[in-house]
Amino acid sequence: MISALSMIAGISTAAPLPVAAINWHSVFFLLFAAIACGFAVAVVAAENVVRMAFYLVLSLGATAGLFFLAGAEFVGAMQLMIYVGGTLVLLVFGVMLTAQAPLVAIKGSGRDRVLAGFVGVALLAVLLQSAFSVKPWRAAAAGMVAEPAATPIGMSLVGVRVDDPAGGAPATNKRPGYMLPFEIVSIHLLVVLVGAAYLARAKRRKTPRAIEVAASVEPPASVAEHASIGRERQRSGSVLAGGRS
Amino acid sequence: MNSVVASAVPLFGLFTEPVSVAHYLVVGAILFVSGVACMALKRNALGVLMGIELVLNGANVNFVAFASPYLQGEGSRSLGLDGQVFALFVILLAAAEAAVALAITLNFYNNHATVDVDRADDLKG
Amino acid sequence: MAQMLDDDPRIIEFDVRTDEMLVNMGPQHPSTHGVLRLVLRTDGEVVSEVEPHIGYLHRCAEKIGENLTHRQWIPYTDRMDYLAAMNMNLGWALAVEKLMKYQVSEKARHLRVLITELNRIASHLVGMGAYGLDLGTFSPFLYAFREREKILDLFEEACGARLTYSYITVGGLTADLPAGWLAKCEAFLEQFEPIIKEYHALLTTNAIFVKRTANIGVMSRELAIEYGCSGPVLRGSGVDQDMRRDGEAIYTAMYDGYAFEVAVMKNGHYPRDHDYPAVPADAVLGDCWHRFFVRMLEVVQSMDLVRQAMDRYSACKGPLGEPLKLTEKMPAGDAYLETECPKGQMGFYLVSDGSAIPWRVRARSSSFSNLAVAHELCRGCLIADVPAIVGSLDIVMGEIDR
Amino acid sequence: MAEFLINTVGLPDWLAWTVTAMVAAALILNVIAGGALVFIWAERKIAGRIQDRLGPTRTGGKFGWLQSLADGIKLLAKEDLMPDGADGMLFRLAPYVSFCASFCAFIALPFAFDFVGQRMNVGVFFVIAVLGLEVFGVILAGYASASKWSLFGAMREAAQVVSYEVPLGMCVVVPVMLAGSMDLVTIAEKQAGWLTNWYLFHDPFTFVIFWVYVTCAVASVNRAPFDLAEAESELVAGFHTEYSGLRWSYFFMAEYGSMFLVSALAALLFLGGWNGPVPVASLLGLSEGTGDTAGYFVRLLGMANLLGKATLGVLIMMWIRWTLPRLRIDQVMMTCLKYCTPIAAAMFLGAMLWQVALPGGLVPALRRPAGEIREGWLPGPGGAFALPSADAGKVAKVNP
Repeated sequence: MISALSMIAGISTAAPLPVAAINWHSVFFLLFAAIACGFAVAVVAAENVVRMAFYLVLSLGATAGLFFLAGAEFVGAMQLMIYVGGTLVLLVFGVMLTAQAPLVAIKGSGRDRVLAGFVGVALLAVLLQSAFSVKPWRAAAAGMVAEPAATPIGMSLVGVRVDDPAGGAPATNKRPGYMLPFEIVSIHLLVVLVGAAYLARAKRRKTPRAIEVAASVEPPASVAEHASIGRERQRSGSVLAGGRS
Repeated sequence: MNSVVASAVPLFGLFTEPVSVAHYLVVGAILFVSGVACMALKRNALGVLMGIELVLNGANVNFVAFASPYLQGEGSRSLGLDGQVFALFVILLAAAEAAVALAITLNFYNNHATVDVDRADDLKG
Repeated sequence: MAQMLDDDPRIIEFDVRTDEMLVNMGPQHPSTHGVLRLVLRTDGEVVSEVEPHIGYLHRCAEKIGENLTHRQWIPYTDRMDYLAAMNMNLGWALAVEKLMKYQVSEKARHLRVLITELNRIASHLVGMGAYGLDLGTFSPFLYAFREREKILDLFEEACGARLTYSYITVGGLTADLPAGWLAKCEAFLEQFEPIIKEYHALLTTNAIFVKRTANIGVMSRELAIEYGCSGPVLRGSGVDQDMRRDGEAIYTAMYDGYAFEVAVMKNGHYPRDHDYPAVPADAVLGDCWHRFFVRMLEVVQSMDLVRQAMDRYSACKGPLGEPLKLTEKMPAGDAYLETECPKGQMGFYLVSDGSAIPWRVRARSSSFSNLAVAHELCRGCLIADVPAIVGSLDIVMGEIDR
Repeated sequence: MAEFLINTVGLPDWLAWTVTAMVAAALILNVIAGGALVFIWAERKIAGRIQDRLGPTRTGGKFGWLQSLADGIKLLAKEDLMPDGADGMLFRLAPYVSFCASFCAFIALPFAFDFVGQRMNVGVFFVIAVLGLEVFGVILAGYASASKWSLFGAMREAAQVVSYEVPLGMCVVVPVMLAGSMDLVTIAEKQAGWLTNWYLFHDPFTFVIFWVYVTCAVASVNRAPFDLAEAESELVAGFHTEYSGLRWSYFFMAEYGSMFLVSALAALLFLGGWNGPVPVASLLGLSEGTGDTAGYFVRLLGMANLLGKATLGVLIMMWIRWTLPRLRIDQVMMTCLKYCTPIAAAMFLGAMLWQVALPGGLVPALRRPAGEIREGWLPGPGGAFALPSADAGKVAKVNP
């Protein structure tokens, strides 16, 4: 799937064909849209949290393909690298650390699912209605290839707008560069990551409650036969929650 | 030649018709709705987190759709570069948000040995 | 590092606390030497407790010893520490000779020193190569075995076997050296000299090797003595003890007149009998690096001993002398003797009721006590350190399980 | 090619384009498959030579060159086991995710002037991004194998690859800054000519950053001293312990694929891509444009040049693997955070200042009289904010 992603998409942006024949841009749009929406729904439907994470990876990968198709190459690559390559790896780490046997597949009750389905469909209807009410925009002239957006984006982040004003807006008004938000986001990221690191590695003083919980769970006397430990833990859920089960 | 298909979108017809911004908006809407449903449905804290990621991506698709050089708005102005830069900032902040959310989830897991959202009922953390 | 947990028990520093896992390393694990099973209690990467399980290679050698005469039991001693079978044979033979107060000929004594020191070189080569394997590099293992093959060829010529020789027996040796053997042995020592520097370059002074071994599994003198460790493991912690010098009369008599220094760090430096690389800055006395380094020094030291033994052996004329008869009667009583084997002090104890068949046989294994200290050293280390520490103890399961 | 299929062969238009796409994909796949075959044999031979032994000699011909084929057949014939506790779907999918990520990065890799799957304006960025996706295959394999050891291996490798992406990204930015564009073809073209035009020798900072790049590349591909994931002495075989047969060979191909990719990237970014140390083509008066066959010959020469450099890089990785012991996981992380990242950042700063101080490079700068104000220092049209000249034409005037 990923291999189809940009290789074919790239070809489509390179040399679009006369409209009468197959419009490759639309074909790949349909392909990636189908993957993205299909796996997004699969995320909702899946029970096992690890499978949900995997479906999410596929869905966001397909969204990156959509960005490439829409001419935003830099954002597509950014999505692949930061979002799928960074954030989702972090998410999968979280899943791995907490995916103990009983927690992996928590079933939602039937009533919730029906309710959520109903609300979802209603919200979807509203959104689709508004999507189609948008006045039909002029599709791209055949054979037009957008010039690369990487340098204009880079320059705009430094505050110098070099891209030509789009959509017939009057060229006179000065469009703002993104120097300030760029600096704010970088500081924000720094603060957030330091905070997250601190939260995850906090030095814990063994609270009395934790001592009592640990005491209630009979520690395996000596390092007994490994298999028996495994079976006994299966029955009583995870060792830590022993006190409660 | 560029008559965009009216409300009903015959998918098989689309192979020869150019894509319009409405199609991108549909994809954005579906991602957004599945994100909201996921947040509502999942009892696992990480499931809720994945719902948030989907919602953010739905928004990103719309941003990029309006900013796409291939789809120039007749009636209203296309976003031009701003749309792409906004999408960039959404991606960056989503990374930060995921980091903090995961730190909180793992800490919750440390203290309560479970990430089941329904178990998080007592305020004393 | 995670080595020293806080002294205040109430404060526990931990990352995101995952569930404590019981993890099984072995018995068919590629890095434990032979069939040793280590059960690790780990929290994430940090190992909180190690418990070795042994007995997978137990063959009741001692019980069988009660039905065989002293010379018939020699092949069983071969299979205890199969990497240094000559030293094992010597240990048992000397114990029986001590009980019978029998004195072998001087020529046999020098030949015994020659052969056992050669076997020590071969054993340390295996130790060095296997330790490289534990830390992830494959090439030194093959360089070590290339040299060991040459020593095994020499043994093959002397006694016919390459691993379980039964060459040294009660009352002397089964056969004298063939003609031209000494010249071949001299040729081997000649070409082996520069290769030692290769090993130092490959491992001892290799930056990553030092990073993986220096200050890891540090064992204090008291701990080493308390657990009864011996050999390079003991000398690696700075305890100056070597049975070849401090042993019993019958054993040290073999080595009198030989010039050799015990390879131990005395007041800050090792004996300067040859040029060896300097001790790295962050290597603490008693860590894995020092145990490894002591073995490398002993290889060079044994080469000197082999040369001296060759000169003395060729100096004394006359026949080698026949070993005792198979069913030679032993006087009633018991005897215990410890000899300096490559892995440590290997002790043999036998009780005789006057017949040729001992009433009770017992072997004290050096690797057994060396391994016992492993759970002390591995507490609080990382998982990748466990094979590094267990590898530095250079244990052989055959000797532990007997 | 598509036009050829449509006009002469008369295929329907959509089939023609699909066939063209498939041919391009097959060519790239063969680069990896062929590369993997050669490298399997080369690894055994080099390992042998380093360990003072011969390596394979009898399988097929004198130098055992059929050894890779023998391995391939063995892997095909081997039964694809799956542990019972394993999560079926993820266990089966993991190797393909890993291989796809490695294969996908080759799309943006140019072999000669226009021998490239898809010439992307964000080429370098795309390759680094997709390289980071390979970690998913590893994590899924580790989790799906339902064994503690595989999970350890997977977590270690994921942590290592994710953390080494930071210094790798920084090292890659320097050549991009020097060339002014992320397009791999432009970067390689800017290093045409003699050896001295390579970015490696552009200034001392890029020289140091090349070696930091090599370290990070070796670490992010999990080779040599950093191969924690399949540390046989601790974790048996890390995340792919439970794999056997064809599935295991996909992980193997993914590893060799990304090894080749990383060294090809090094060649492109720092060692002048397809421009050899000696510009043979320009010396003979040929260039891409001159004539059909001559142009084709120049491109082939360029491709051979790039493949040579990439293979050299892979051989060096193998050489390192068989000499150095393995680092511990915290030492690997420590080298990344304490050494690679700060050095990469400092060198990046240095390279930037060098570029501002001596825009034309060292030699022309030395010839200029010292006292004169550098044209690059003045803000304004030609000043520091000027666009790299190549793109100036296409983009509108800088509004003040």
